[in-house]
Amino acid sequence: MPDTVLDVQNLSAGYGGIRVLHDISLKVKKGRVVAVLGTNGAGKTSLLRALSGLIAAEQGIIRLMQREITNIPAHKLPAAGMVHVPEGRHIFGTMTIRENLELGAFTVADARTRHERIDKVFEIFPILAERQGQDAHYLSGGQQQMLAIGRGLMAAPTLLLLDEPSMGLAPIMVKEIMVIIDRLRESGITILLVEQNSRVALRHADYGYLLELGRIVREGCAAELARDDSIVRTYLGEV
Amino acid sequence: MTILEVKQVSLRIGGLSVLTDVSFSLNKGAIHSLIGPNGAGKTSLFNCITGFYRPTAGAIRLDGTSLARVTPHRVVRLGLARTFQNIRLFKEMTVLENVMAGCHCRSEGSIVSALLRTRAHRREEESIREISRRWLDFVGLRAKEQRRAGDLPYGDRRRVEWARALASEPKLLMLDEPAAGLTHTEKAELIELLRRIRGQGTTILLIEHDMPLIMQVSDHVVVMDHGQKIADGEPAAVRRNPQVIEAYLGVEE
Amino acid sequence: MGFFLQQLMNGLILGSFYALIALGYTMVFGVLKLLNFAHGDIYMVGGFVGLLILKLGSSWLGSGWLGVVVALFGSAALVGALGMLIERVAYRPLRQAPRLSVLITALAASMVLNSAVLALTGGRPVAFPADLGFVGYDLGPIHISVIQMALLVSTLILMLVLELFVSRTQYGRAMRAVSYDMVASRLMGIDVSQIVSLTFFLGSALAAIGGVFAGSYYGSLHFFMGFIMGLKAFTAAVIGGIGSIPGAMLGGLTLGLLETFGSSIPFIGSEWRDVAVFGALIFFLVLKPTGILGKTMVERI
Amino acid sequence: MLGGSVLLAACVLPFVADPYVLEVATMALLYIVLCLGLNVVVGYAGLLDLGYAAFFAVGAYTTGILTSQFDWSFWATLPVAAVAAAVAGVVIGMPTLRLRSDYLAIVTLGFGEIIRLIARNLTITGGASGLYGIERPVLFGIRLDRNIDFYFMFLILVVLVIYVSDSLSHSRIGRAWLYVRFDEDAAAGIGINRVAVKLYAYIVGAVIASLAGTIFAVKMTAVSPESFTFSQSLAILLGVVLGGMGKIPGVILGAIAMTLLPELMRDAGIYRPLVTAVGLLVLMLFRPQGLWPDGRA
Repeated sequence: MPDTVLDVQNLSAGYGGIRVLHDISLKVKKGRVVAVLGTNGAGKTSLLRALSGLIAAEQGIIRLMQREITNIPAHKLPAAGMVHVPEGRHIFGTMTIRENLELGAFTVADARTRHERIDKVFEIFPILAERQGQDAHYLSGGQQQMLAIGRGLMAAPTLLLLDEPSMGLAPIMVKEIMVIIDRLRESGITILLVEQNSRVALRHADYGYLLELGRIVREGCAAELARDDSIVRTYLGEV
Repeated sequence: MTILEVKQVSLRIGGLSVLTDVSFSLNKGAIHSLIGPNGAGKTSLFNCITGFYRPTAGAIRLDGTSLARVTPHRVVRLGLARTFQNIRLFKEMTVLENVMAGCHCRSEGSIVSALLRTRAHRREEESIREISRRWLDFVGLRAKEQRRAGDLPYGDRRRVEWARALASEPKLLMLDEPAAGLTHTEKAELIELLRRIRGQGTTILLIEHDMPLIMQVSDHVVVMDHGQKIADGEPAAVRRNPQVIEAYLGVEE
Repeated sequence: MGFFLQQLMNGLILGSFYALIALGYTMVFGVLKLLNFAHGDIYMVGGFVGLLILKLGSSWLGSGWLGVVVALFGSAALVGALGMLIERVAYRPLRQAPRLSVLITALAASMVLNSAVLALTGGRPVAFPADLGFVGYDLGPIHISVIQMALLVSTLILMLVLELFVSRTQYGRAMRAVSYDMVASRLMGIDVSQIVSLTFFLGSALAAIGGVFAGSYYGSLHFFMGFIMGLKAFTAAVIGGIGSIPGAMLGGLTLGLLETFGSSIPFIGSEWRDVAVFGALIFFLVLKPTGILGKTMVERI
Repeated sequence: MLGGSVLLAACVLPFVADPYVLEVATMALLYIVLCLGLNVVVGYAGLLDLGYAAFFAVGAYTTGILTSQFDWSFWATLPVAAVAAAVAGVVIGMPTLRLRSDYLAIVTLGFGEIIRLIARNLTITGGASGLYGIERPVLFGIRLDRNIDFYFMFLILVVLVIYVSDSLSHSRIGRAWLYVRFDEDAAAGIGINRVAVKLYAYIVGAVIASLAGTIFAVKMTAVSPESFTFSQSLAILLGVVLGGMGKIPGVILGAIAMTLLPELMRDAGIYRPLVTAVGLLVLMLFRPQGLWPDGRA
């Protein structure tokens, strides 16, 4: 299957002997937006951390574009084509917006390429261009999220892992971020979107997986999942 | 009867508004839950109540006593015990020694009495041991009291933390994600334990994500989103509240 | 007036030594949140390595300016590598260990360097045979030697280059990124271990340059010279705000000037000078731990 | 049982030993007291104190000044030395015990140097050359001036300090030290006043060092600032770390090792400190819990 960008088979992982992910298998096809849903503590963030090498996979195989990347060090992944935009944004607050973006392309040695990419990011997020010389911690929550995504784009990834981009944002800002996700998909970037906000995520995704207690309990195309009340049950308890 | 009153509490950290005007009160002898999506401000509120953060505005009262300007260790003395989200045991010490830590604020043995090995000192040491063992019995870990806490399996480590908190004889027990990482059986035991604690007259406040568990065990639920309280009431009512559903699932168009 | 200018000169020179060493403390602390106890000894070793190079090269290069410059660069490179080695051997295996163990290990590393030089030199001061002359200029009542000017100018240049490196290059930015958020840095493709090594290299190289300067300026070296210098440079770093590069420069110069002018006040006198310096250290750590330029660090639970 | 036999052997030793052995054994007892005292601070409460010799100096100078310049009896200086050390402990501890552990280490180092420099620069302490002619103690009309007398004085102090360490480590306050050492935030979260608890450790450690200092002063009949340098603090710390922080038998062995090793390594001469330093580094990398076997690290 040459059009599979990410292929995860039977992945288990955890922290210090406490297993939080059990036997996860999922696939992300080229050009798609795939959503991973679930409540807090379901293991969504741990899944992304395991994919990007921040926690060790105890079992299973992770393949990125046919190449096995299980347990390779996190810092080697951007060059391999996968970028993880972490939950809580983790921008470098005391550095300028422009410097944050430069760091997104840390592995790109050529300054001209970096500048071209910065210009592209500025096209997508004009507000960042306006404020490029300011320290990043002065940005609002939504703008910080834009910077985090923009910084991720600097590595020119094939696959973008987005962890709760809507977290803590006002509804209007959530909408804006989601429109950007649509645009990124149109430009050919594949996206694995982790969200608690399931209605929003499913409106913009092609396919979805539902996580509960570190296991995948349901999967299907987005429209189908959106109609399914198993999500409501998982989120708010038995009705 | 109110045990904890949170009144118009706001918290700003580095220019960012983390909590805005949060108010609610908890009744004595009930199980309460504090819920909300990630980043809603639950942990910040928890840290305000336990004295680790100082609210920018508002008042918090425990059984009538203001908690403003009270340091974390004094909060415990006043009758508010907590557990930590990521379990903070003294891993190198025994299970019993861990629980004995909970008795610290309810005992007063000094350096002098320890050096003179007075009768009162020996009696107090004995009673600390006895009380700690009683709580280990309560959570079902008595048989493992001499084990090193760090060597216990995960579920048992959580129990040690509960016993340690209970040993400080709290009026209000605040548990930060007690069900995280527990198996189904352990969760059922947790529910039973929570009810037994309530049975003793201790009030409980849970921060949890496990909705089935919350719905099953809570008498009262407080829901937060974006640093504000958005709902507050009986579990069934809260679950039907459209604002709550929106906070969790997003807006329906 | 002449006395004032003379003291100003002395204070600036002392201050630039402090600043050069304070930079290493500050950079390592910024990146690893580790107090590198061995740093003062790195400075001392830097002086001795420079001495060795000077002696070995004296037959071709002489022991004038050329010889000293070669000794400076040679010592910076070798001692920079030594700093990387120390991090690799002593600190890296303990990255997850309790802080108490790490501190004691750092102390042990310091003792190893110190006692190795003690063993090699027999504990006696060793002459540093740089032959730079006393040529200089008379500015009114005072005499400023070429070596004093060279010392000040090269310190300023080094700091400027470091500041440019840290603010303008990818590796410099990466250093700041790692000190701000290690996990996010890894996600950017930054190899954190490599950046830590780089930090140790730069910090140690600067300290080594300080050591060679000290040898050339004072004319001798001693195995114990790193202890007090380390403590004072750390004080300088704290005064300026630990973790901040401009802070290290500012703190170093401030401390140098305070010390020189302080000891000329009649009732204080030079015997109380060090008491005042350590008093300042304690004052800042207790009352203003962020220093003059440091950022507030919010410790979270 | 084992403790009893060791004590018996320690009581017999001075009657069979030659003067050199007696001298070394006396110094070993002094180091045992100092290491056990520092063990309360570092081993129990987890506070890295790099200026511990300062408290040793407080005791030595208090006794030295009071006996040589004010004609006090040695015995009367003991409570004064203890109180002076406790006050010094509070003065140093109060502002600094809130600091991060590495800042605390450097601040204690600074304080240690300050106290030494003060001793060096004041007239009452005899300046750089120190105090001479300190009066020997008199007990029931007998002047205690033989080496064996000081051996037994230190031995009594050792027994006392072991008793204190043991009693405290099995008490509420001793447990609180460990809680604070292993996880400060968790300790505060379950109702332990961390600053007060650390301060107690500091004071207990200070008083123990100070008492060792008083006997040291009358044994030597002279004290000078050079007995209280950073290297001295470091040697005491090494003894604690070598044997294993927090364990009384381990610390005693560590202290003995720190006294004997330099004697045994006389041939190594100038390489002695290097061997010690490399040894410590290797120990920290491969056996950070110390040489004494037992679980709690």
